[in-house]
Amino acid sequence: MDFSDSPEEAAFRKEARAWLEDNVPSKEEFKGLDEVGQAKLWQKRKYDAGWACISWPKEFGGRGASPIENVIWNTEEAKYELPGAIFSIGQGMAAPTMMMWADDEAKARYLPKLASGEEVWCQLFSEPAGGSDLAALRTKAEKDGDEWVINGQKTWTSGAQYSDYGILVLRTDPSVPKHKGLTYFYIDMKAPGIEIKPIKQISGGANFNEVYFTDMRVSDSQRLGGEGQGWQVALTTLMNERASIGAGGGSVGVDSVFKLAQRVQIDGKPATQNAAVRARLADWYCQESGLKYTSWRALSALSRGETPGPENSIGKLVGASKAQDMASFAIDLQEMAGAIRDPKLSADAAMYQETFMAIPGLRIAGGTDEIMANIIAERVLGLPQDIRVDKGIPFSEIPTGA
Amino acid sequence: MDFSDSPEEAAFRKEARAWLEDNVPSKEEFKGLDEVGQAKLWQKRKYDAGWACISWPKEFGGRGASPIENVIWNTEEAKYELPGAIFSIGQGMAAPTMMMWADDEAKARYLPKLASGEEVWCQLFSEPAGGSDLAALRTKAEKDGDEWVINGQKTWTSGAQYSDYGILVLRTDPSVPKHKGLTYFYIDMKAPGIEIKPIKQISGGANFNEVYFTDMRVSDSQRLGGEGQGWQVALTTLMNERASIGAGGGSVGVDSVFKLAQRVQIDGKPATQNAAVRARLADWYCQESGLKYTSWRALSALSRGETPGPENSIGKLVGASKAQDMASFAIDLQEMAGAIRDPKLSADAAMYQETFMAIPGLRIAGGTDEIMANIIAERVLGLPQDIRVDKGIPFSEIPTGA
Amino acid sequence: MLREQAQGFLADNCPPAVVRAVLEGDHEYDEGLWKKIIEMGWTATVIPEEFGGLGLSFLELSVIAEELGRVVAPVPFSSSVYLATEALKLAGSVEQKEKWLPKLATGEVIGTLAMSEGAGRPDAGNIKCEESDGTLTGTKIPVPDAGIAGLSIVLAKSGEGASLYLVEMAQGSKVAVTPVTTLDPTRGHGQIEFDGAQAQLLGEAGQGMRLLEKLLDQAAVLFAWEQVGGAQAALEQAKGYAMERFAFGRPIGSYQAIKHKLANMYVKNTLARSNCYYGAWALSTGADELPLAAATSRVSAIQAYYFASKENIQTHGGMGFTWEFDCQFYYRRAKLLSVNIGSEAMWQDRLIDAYEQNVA
Amino acid sequence: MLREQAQGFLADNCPPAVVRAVLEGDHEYDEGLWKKIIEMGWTATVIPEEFGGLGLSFLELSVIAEELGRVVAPVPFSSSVYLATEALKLAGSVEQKEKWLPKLATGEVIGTLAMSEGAGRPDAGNIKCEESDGTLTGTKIPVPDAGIAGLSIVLAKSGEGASLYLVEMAQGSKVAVTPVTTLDPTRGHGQIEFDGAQAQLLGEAGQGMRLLEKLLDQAAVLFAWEQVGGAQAALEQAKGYAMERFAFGRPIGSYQAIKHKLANMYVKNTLARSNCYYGAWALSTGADELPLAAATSRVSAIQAYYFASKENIQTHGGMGFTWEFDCQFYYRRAKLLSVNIGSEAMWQDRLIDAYEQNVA
Repeated sequence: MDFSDSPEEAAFRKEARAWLEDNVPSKEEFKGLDEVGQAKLWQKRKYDAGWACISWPKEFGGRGASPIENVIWNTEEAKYELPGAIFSIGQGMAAPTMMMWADDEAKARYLPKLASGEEVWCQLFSEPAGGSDLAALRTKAEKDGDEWVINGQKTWTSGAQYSDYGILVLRTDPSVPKHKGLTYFYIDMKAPGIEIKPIKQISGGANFNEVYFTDMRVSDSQRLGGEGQGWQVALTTLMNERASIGAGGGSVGVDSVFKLAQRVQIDGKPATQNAAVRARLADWYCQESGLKYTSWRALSALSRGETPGPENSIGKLVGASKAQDMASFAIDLQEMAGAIRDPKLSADAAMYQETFMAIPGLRIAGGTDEIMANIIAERVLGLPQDIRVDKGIPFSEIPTGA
Repeated sequence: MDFSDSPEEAAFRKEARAWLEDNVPSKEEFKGLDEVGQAKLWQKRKYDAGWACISWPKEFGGRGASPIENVIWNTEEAKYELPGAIFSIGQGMAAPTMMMWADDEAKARYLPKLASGEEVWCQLFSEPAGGSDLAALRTKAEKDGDEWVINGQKTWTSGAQYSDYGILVLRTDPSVPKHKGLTYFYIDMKAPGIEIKPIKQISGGANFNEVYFTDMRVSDSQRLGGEGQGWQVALTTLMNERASIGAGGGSVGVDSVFKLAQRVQIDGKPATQNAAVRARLADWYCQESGLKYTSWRALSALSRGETPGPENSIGKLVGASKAQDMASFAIDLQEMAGAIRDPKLSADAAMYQETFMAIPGLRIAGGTDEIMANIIAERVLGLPQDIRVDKGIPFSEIPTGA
Repeated sequence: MLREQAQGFLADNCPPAVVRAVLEGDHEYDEGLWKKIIEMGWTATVIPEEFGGLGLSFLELSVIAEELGRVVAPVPFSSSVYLATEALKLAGSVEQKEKWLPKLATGEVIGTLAMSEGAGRPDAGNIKCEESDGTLTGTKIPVPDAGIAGLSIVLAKSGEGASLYLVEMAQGSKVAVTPVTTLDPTRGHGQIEFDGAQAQLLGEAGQGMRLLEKLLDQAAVLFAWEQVGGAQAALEQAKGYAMERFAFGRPIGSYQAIKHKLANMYVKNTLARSNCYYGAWALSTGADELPLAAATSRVSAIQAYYFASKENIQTHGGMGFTWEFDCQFYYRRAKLLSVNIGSEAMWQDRLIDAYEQNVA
Repeated sequence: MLREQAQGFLADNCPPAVVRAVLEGDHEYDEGLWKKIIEMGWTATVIPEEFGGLGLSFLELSVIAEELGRVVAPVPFSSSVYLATEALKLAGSVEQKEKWLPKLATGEVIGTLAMSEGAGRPDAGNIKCEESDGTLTGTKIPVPDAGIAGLSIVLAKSGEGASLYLVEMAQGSKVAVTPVTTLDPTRGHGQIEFDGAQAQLLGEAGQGMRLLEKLLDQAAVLFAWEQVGGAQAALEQAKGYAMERFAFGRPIGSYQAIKHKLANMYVKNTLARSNCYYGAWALSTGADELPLAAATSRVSAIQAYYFASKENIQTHGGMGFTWEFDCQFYYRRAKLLSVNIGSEAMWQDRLIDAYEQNVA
């Protein structure tokens, strides 16, 4: 593995850098637009110049760039503060699923608009009774001629309120074992029969929604994969989810906490001189560095044509807990004042307090720590699956505790 | 809960202290005796004066002392370096089992000699294929008239080589489910048909043995409990085992490591001034203190007539890992010299290195960390048992991987 | 007896809805609950009878603290009882005690301790709040219950070094309070600006840090009991959910990952509780071991509550971080209590200081 | 290519029986294996061709280090190659290099570094070993491979401060070696007493600590690779046992307690390995980031190996701590390597030093 650019990579980086320098929107261009508007403006600009979703094939609006080029681009783009999170589910999860399972007509219709940001997608998998047991979903679709009729409730849907389309898995046959009675669809989120309610989190934010379906109708042509093949299709989406969620934890990391520790005193000296503080920071630095180079290694593997494995689960498993502990530690460094959550009064605009309140979600969304550890144990190490009491039992007969 | 002696307790403490002062054997008295000889000398002296197994009823050689008095006695006796570990299994595990399950004749015959130290007992439960799954034992006993014929192998038997008697569980019916085909006996360890081989540990010591049975005969009168009731009897023994093994870790604790840190320098100052060292020591102190007062609380409960619960598992679960980490930490404090295991060259006579090599055994013997956590989860918190694939299946049909 | 009484009282008067109302509303505490607590005599627990109190011991107060912690009570109990009242008992002159203790006992006045001046540990070398000629000038932030307190005990410096001062809050523009948002809105906090406020010396001049240390040692035990109570409640909530919630056809509490997580909570809680018993004994008997016992209680209680509160959310999965679930109460309170009288790191350091003293 | 070759070679020449023979015997290393390693040219890997070496890079040496670590090889490779050889390359005069490097390359001489003088971190302020007029007096303990080394690089003080010295070991009573028992008898250690031994300055006088730091930065990456190799082997052993061993009618590897334990091992090993890749890159390119990359590799590798080696034993249950099982190899070696060029705590401190330098 080489940690410096090859001549071709350096040339690509230069090109990307130059384009960004000339094209990143100014504050004035963004003025008056909400988060969605800002994101769409920037995405369209990238699309028009061939810098959107650069690893996608050109026919779908991409650039056919290599994985390494993709990382170089992402690194360079990340040097600016730019909107774009609203596209991550559509481009990161829905698009790969469509590429693998949709027919050519659907691909031609939807993928370019996903790349250009003109259409935003969301994902509707989780349900109240599901949790880690995703396949235990109950929202049902019943066939009625060339259409399906959907009834039930999804939850934890990010961006449902501003999305144009959504991907979802539904129970089409409760009489067969859990994983076998599911079918996968994409739907128009603006169609009748859908009601969206925001879920307020303990951080005070509401990034997720509950989505209720009442006799909502969807054409059979919007089915991805065969009837009863929904779980298989969903796995395509999920493998991409874990790669795209990543470590999280925002800006709380060794860089920020180290700088905070320089400003805070212990025994009359900067906290960075305190051996206990140093030891903690050193351990976290090892984790950050290890995660960074692990993702580079996964990338090298990718560029050698290997498929990235569930090794990516490491990022989420380690990163979320680390961010929680670091936020807690940064709060402690401030002593009593660490409790203050007012951005005007608290260090770094209350970033540590905000992270502390938001992070419990990151240890859960997209698979809990416990599920991640299971994935590593089973799929990487090849250890046996947990004993399954629901195996082979018709879905309708599985114990639920309810 | 009160942490000071009541007047009665103070009087008892004074009496115990005075007796110890007058009767603890001098080095010269011990001279020329091996560990077993020394232990027997001291035990007999206590017994003759009414200070052996003081919480036992007087009829069995005890003193009928209260739990609090027992702790006071143990605390006072522990102030001297005295032998006695060879009796802990007999007095701590075999005796309570005999008290509950043996007939009066057997109690009268065996308990006083257990108290006086004239007879040493061992426990033979574990088997090579068993491990945490104790009830999976295979050593069999077949009935032949008024006798049973034993064939098979036990392992991890402490003190088999110097024991007079042993308690053991045997499979008397492999055609019924695992826990139901067991029967409990006590045997004469000097009888024919027994072969004892020491097991060398990674520490270099050999505290355990393998014990082989070849057509060994035992009278049916030495059965404790009914045929097939062996598991129930074994539970009596095991509940007492967990209480008697305790935390372990010998002398490696905050006291010793703090003193070591005073003698070792970091950046030209005693390591006790290093904030990272202080933080680690503080955490361990909290654990030590917490364990100490938890056992006092269990004791208070005992003195109020309540049965001590599996809360004692905490001691072993926390204590063994803590001792391992502290030994490792103390080695690190010495830097390169920490690797030296020569008692003449290494700090505190290589106590940290010896503990480091011995401690992996303590995290396993008497129930692994994982089993202790299960016990707490199931018996204290009431969480469901692990899914059991061997439940209700005849023992001979349970998968073994072999 | 007292415990059952306290539990019954709080079950009736401080159900989760009361906590939630303060969390979601504009009030800094639940006034109704506070009034009833006063009626129960809890604020008077350890005030001597001669000053209008009940003259009970810290053992009784520990029981109350644990129960208040268990229900995450939104009241200024710790500020008024563990800190302001004790500061007066510790260092007040007879006049000062006669004037204030009866009012604190009856709850006529809420007291608090104004110590922090922003990020970091306050000490004689870095505090800026200054007394001169009986008046005080400077800013304290954050101060728990600043907006509802009638009396504050203030750490400030003067010619003789750091000292404690008694300051009546009702002094017009000389004592200005601004509310401050914290991680735990169920407990009010504020910033106090003293601008030439009348201040009376409490205890000997220049002895502020010594008094504060003594005061915090005492308070550490009582805070630790609140933390242990909260940690226990978080464990119970997690356990309840783990038994009810099914995944893959069986309760999630039957998976070892969850079982061992809850077993770990239980272990940490039990060790912390045992340390707290010892702390309460040392506190109630005035034993020399108090500094060590207090730091031990405090460090282990901080660790236990942080662990229990975050892993309770984790056990709940997605539900755990929704606003409508109560898991957040423990998570917020755990963090607030962990910094409110000095962080884990500060108390680890104090623990070893005390240990060194005991060894020497 | 190199990796497959190394694995094949070590599978043939360093099976567990070879390690066990040294553990249980009187030898300080396996001489047969060592000779074959020399024949493979491994000792010559990073020695320039002009001095009889192969002139390969640290990337190749990293691969060899990992594979030697994986099989817990009982040979003086680290002392002679990472330390003595590199010290000469770093600070030796042309004459010194010409004299010693070819001998180290061909294995004619085993080299070592004599740094420690007993408990604690050696530094300019506390070392007692002293040079004066070209002779050295003092005691070094423990010194890896002291009993088999022909050459030692010694940290000692003189009028100009701490310096490094080259000392030939064959000097009769002037250089006396006594064997020292350590936690890991598969690697020989000794005490060296220098009594007026001939010593030659290596590098500039008074620059001993600076040189040593540079040398240890380099060695840290290679030690870390050995540790990662060992940690990986421990994980594989644990996994193999967890699949084979049944409890309660199913493999113990199907219990979450064991699954998650092994997943944690995998996570720690993977992060350490990734850091080591970066460390190897920094080492091979002479990048400015070497101090930071080295400390990061070292700290994470120490933690990964300690965890993997102790939890491998734990996974094995009773078998794990018997002498006849090989789990002990990793446990012993993990601890030895964790202190041999400075402890986790020392490297955490160096990591933050380096981080501060990079930030500044």
